[in-house]
Amino acid sequence: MAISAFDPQALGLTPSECDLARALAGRELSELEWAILSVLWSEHCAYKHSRALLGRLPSEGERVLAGPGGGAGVLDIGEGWAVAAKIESHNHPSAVEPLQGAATGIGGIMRDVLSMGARPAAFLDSLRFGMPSAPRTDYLLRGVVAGIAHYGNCVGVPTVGGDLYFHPSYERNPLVNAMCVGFLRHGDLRDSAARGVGNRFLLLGARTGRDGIGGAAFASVTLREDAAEDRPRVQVGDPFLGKLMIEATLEIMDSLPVVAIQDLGAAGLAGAFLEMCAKGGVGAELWLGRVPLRERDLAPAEVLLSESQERMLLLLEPDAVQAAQAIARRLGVEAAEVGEVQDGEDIVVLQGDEVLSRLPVELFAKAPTAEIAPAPPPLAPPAPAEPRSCDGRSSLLALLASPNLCSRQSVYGRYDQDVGLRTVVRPGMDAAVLRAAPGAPGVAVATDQNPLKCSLSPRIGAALAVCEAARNVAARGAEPIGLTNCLNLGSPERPLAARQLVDVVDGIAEAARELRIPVTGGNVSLYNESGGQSIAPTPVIGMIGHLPDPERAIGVAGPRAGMRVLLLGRPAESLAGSSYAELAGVLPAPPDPPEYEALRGLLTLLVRLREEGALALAHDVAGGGLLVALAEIVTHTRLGLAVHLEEATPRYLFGEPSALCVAIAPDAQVVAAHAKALGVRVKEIGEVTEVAELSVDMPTEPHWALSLARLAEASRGDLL
Amino acid sequence: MPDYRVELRVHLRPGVLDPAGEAVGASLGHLGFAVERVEVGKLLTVDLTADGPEAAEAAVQRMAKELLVNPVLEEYVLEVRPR
Amino acid sequence: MPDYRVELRVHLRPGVLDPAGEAVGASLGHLGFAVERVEVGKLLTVDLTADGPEAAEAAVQRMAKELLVNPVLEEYVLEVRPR
Amino acid sequence: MTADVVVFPGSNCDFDAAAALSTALPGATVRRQWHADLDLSGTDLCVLPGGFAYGDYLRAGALAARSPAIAAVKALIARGGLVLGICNGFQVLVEAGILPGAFQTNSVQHFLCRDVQVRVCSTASPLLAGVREGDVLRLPIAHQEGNYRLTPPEYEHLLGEGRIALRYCGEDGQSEENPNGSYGAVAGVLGARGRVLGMMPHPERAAWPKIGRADGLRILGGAAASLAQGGVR
Ligand SMILES: Nc1ncnc2c1ncn2[C@@H]1O[C@H](COP(=O)(O)OP(=O)(O)O)[C@@H](O)[C@H]1O
Ligand SMILES: [Mg+2]
Repeated sequence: MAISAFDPQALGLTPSECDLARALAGRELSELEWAILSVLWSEHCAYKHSRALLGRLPSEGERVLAGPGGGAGVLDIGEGWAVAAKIESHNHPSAVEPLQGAATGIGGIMRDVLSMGARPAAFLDSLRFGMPSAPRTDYLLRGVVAGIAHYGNCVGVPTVGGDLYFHPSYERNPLVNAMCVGFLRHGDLRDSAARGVGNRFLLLGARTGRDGIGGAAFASVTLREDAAEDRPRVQVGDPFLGKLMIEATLEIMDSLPVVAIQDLGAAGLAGAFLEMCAKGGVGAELWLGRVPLRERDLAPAEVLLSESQERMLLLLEPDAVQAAQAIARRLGVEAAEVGEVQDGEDIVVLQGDEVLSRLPVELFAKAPTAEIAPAPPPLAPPAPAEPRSCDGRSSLLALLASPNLCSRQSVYGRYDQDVGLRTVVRPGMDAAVLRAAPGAPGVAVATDQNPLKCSLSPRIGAALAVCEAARNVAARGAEPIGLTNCLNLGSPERPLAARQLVDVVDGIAEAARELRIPVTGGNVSLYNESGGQSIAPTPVIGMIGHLPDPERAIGVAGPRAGMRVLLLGRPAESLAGSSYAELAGVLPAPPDPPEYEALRGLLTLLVRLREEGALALAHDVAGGGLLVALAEIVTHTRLGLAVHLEEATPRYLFGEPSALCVAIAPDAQVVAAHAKALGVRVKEIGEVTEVAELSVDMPTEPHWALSLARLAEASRGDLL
Repeated sequence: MPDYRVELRVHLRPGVLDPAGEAVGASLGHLGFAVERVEVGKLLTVDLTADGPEAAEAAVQRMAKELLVNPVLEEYVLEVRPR
Repeated sequence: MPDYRVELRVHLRPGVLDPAGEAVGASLGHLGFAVERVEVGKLLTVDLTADGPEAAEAAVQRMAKELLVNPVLEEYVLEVRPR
Repeated sequence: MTADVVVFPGSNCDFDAAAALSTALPGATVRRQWHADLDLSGTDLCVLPGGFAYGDYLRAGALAARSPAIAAVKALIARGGLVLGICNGFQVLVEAGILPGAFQTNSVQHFLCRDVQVRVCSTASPLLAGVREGDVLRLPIAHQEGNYRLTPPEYEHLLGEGRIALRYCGEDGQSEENPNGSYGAVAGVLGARGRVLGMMPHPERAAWPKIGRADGLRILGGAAASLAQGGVR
């Protein structure tokens, strides 16, 4: 074991981390060992700055079968079925090479869900870019969407939703967060803790090359001005092999005693192997010489840390290894035996007979944490005076045409939304609906976050993101039962970003507690800044709503002319943090905090109305406010709405409340009765018409109408 | 101005994964051909007019840089011919 | 047996629509480049060993016929080099 | 009757096709068969499903078309069996020379996923026993290389033989619409003896009456009716 006079701080380890490592090892470490540790203890792998804070997120709940810490959160959805879901960032790789960065983000999150024993069933993508007029936005957006389409479509998993925002702060730090949802039977749930002396590690999938060497550390580093420098590390995905991997892994898990399983992600083989051993607290040998290589001359550190895609690590009983290899071979996937669980507590890395490293497993269980020094909470600026009147019609058209509110059809129209026959409701509005299998329960899924609101108040903005995501699944009649989140922020070493980190965690924690939705996991992406400019705090929420009978979700049957249009919940009380305020130039007031009680009532009501079959459609009022929501119903259903509104004030028409929903019902009385019983405000505002237009009457304003063609033209977008 | 045809042969950078090449190589194997390696690259042909061959080459170099080639994954050679 | 590298330049047949080329040409136009035509073709590189350059060429001709080229849309030229 | 779905590496609509066939053909035996072990000796209907066989690397369908499974498919056709190629399966049949033409990238140069209308232009096949000429079906498409190319003489020839089976059209069934640029807006063609149908839209994704997507059953179920009447062997 060569001990060098090598300086581990050159790898980014702090002096105290080095001391801790030496103390745990009881000696100086070799260069190889420092290299492994520097990656394992990087922010990306170890959540140094956020781990303690994440403990504030409530993660308990009756339906939680697997909470934070595993590959994905797992929730019970009844009848022996469960759903696994996780969201993760791939921001830095996508900034450097948008197509492959996004593609490998999709592939990576898919393997996380697979590692729980679930069949990947759907993707969602949450994207953030600089304004469309910025020079690189078009290139980045096209590349990212093409990358998601490339991987998702080919691997045979539909992409059923997501969200997309433009904000100047993302100009040089685009965000690509990918979410995967999978289904499994309760009994098929797996974890990643290695156990059982003599059990064998099987490395399944792609050969190891030089892809993404140091990627984990790379993901934790602020983007340099010339990101092109980072190019050789770029990973390339192979969705074809990804598809073979899904089938091979599921078949092996189905037919053989798989003791534990983990995907290879950040820090590659070292990351997966060491984490499995550390979780199980077992000693083990890793046989580097048996790892199939794509290039001949890889150094041991490269084999250990390569982030070549499409690889999984399985732990099997020794008798099962041959059978597993046979399954893999038949499906055209390589599978190599690369290690064994052993007596004792040492992790031994071997190259042939040569011992490259022997360290106690404890060393890998204890990544150190880092203190953060948040700035004091900023003072809220005074609320500016709000406009008291407006031209509703022209403001509506302007909002519909704005990049953050226009149609996303040109994005999701490039994604296969149906493959797998689980998609009951496709993307278009609010949440998509999936069934686990024919006749089985299912879920509604959505991602949400509003950069404008979060930049005005990270804490309120984060809480509102939870509320919006909950409303979106509830608009399908689903009960929100769990959420996964991805926290995208700037450098935690700067007090302002540290403050934002604390605030977004507190905001999510508050909303999750108030709405009783457990947080089943997530991902943290820090250092999203360049040239000293940090992104708007971006806590993306991925929400899971439960539907016992997904084929009867709200919206599946759809509205017809003559049905009643109702408003459920509380109209907006201000314009703070709204798209309209931005358009009218009356920003900086922070958005109104969530009205939890009203929202709880609304969520419960929507579930009940779905059970009763009382609604033909529901659409929550969110970005753009009430008029935009009504216009979206017209463009989505291609039917008309004729409404009489109570007020003509800008805040009523364009404010963005936290607990309001438009609903369409064959019978308004039935809805009113249930709403009354639950204490939810309800107001009938009009009816569905044959004439495809939005026709609006308001007190004090002349009547106006906009045709479907006009609305569709305004919101067409031309994003791609 | 004279007419030129510029051919841009775009290869993957060494070490970059080439799943298409691997799949094609494997299929050739099944068809009974013995090959060591196949690479699937791109061939871009640009017809343009320019003051001379150097000017044509310079123009296409700029196009390569700005659009035609993805320097993260690809490298290229370029050949100018009169048309 | 000596090593050869055979390059197969695959072009679209004359008269076959080339929407990909047109799209690239249009993008170049938006970037301010004046080009007459762009064609997006394929560049296949096959490494193999053979008795001599003629044998290498003959082998790749067969591969082209059996798999690499779609004669309905494509035609090709082939170049053999020692490796 | 027996219907077999061929699974190539990278096929991804094989489960869907098998499920939809089970719905459309009650009582039939429906199997998914791995391409390398393909046995079509007892098969009445063989489906080549959608997906990205072999990643669609090189050209869509090209590598799968060179799989030994294709010989079995050809043998089935020779003895009068029925073959339905859906999306990638259509591309495979074309690359294998079983159906004429070739595919290019969609004229819009990207993947397209949405519902389209297709008009039935011929029923000269047992596979089209469930529809009538002039019927308009609403079916989803999901493809990147769906731009079907025929030369004008080829097209005229196919038209003359009644082998242009499906054409993209507008919602009214009459107006022109051509999502991917296919020659003559052709969405599906028949083999020389009407035993083979290749189509880009996905009937198996529209075999779900509970949520109002059912037109695909008219394609998948049609084969059953004619098989029940005579079988194919
Ligand atoms: N990046 C994306 N990928 C896929 N689907 C998206 C994306 N962005 C938005 N969508 C879909 O577009 C529709 C409208 O999005 P959005 O306006 O955010 O939702 P809402 O209807 O709740 O206001 C939703 O169905 C959403 O899932
Ligand atoms: Mg919504």
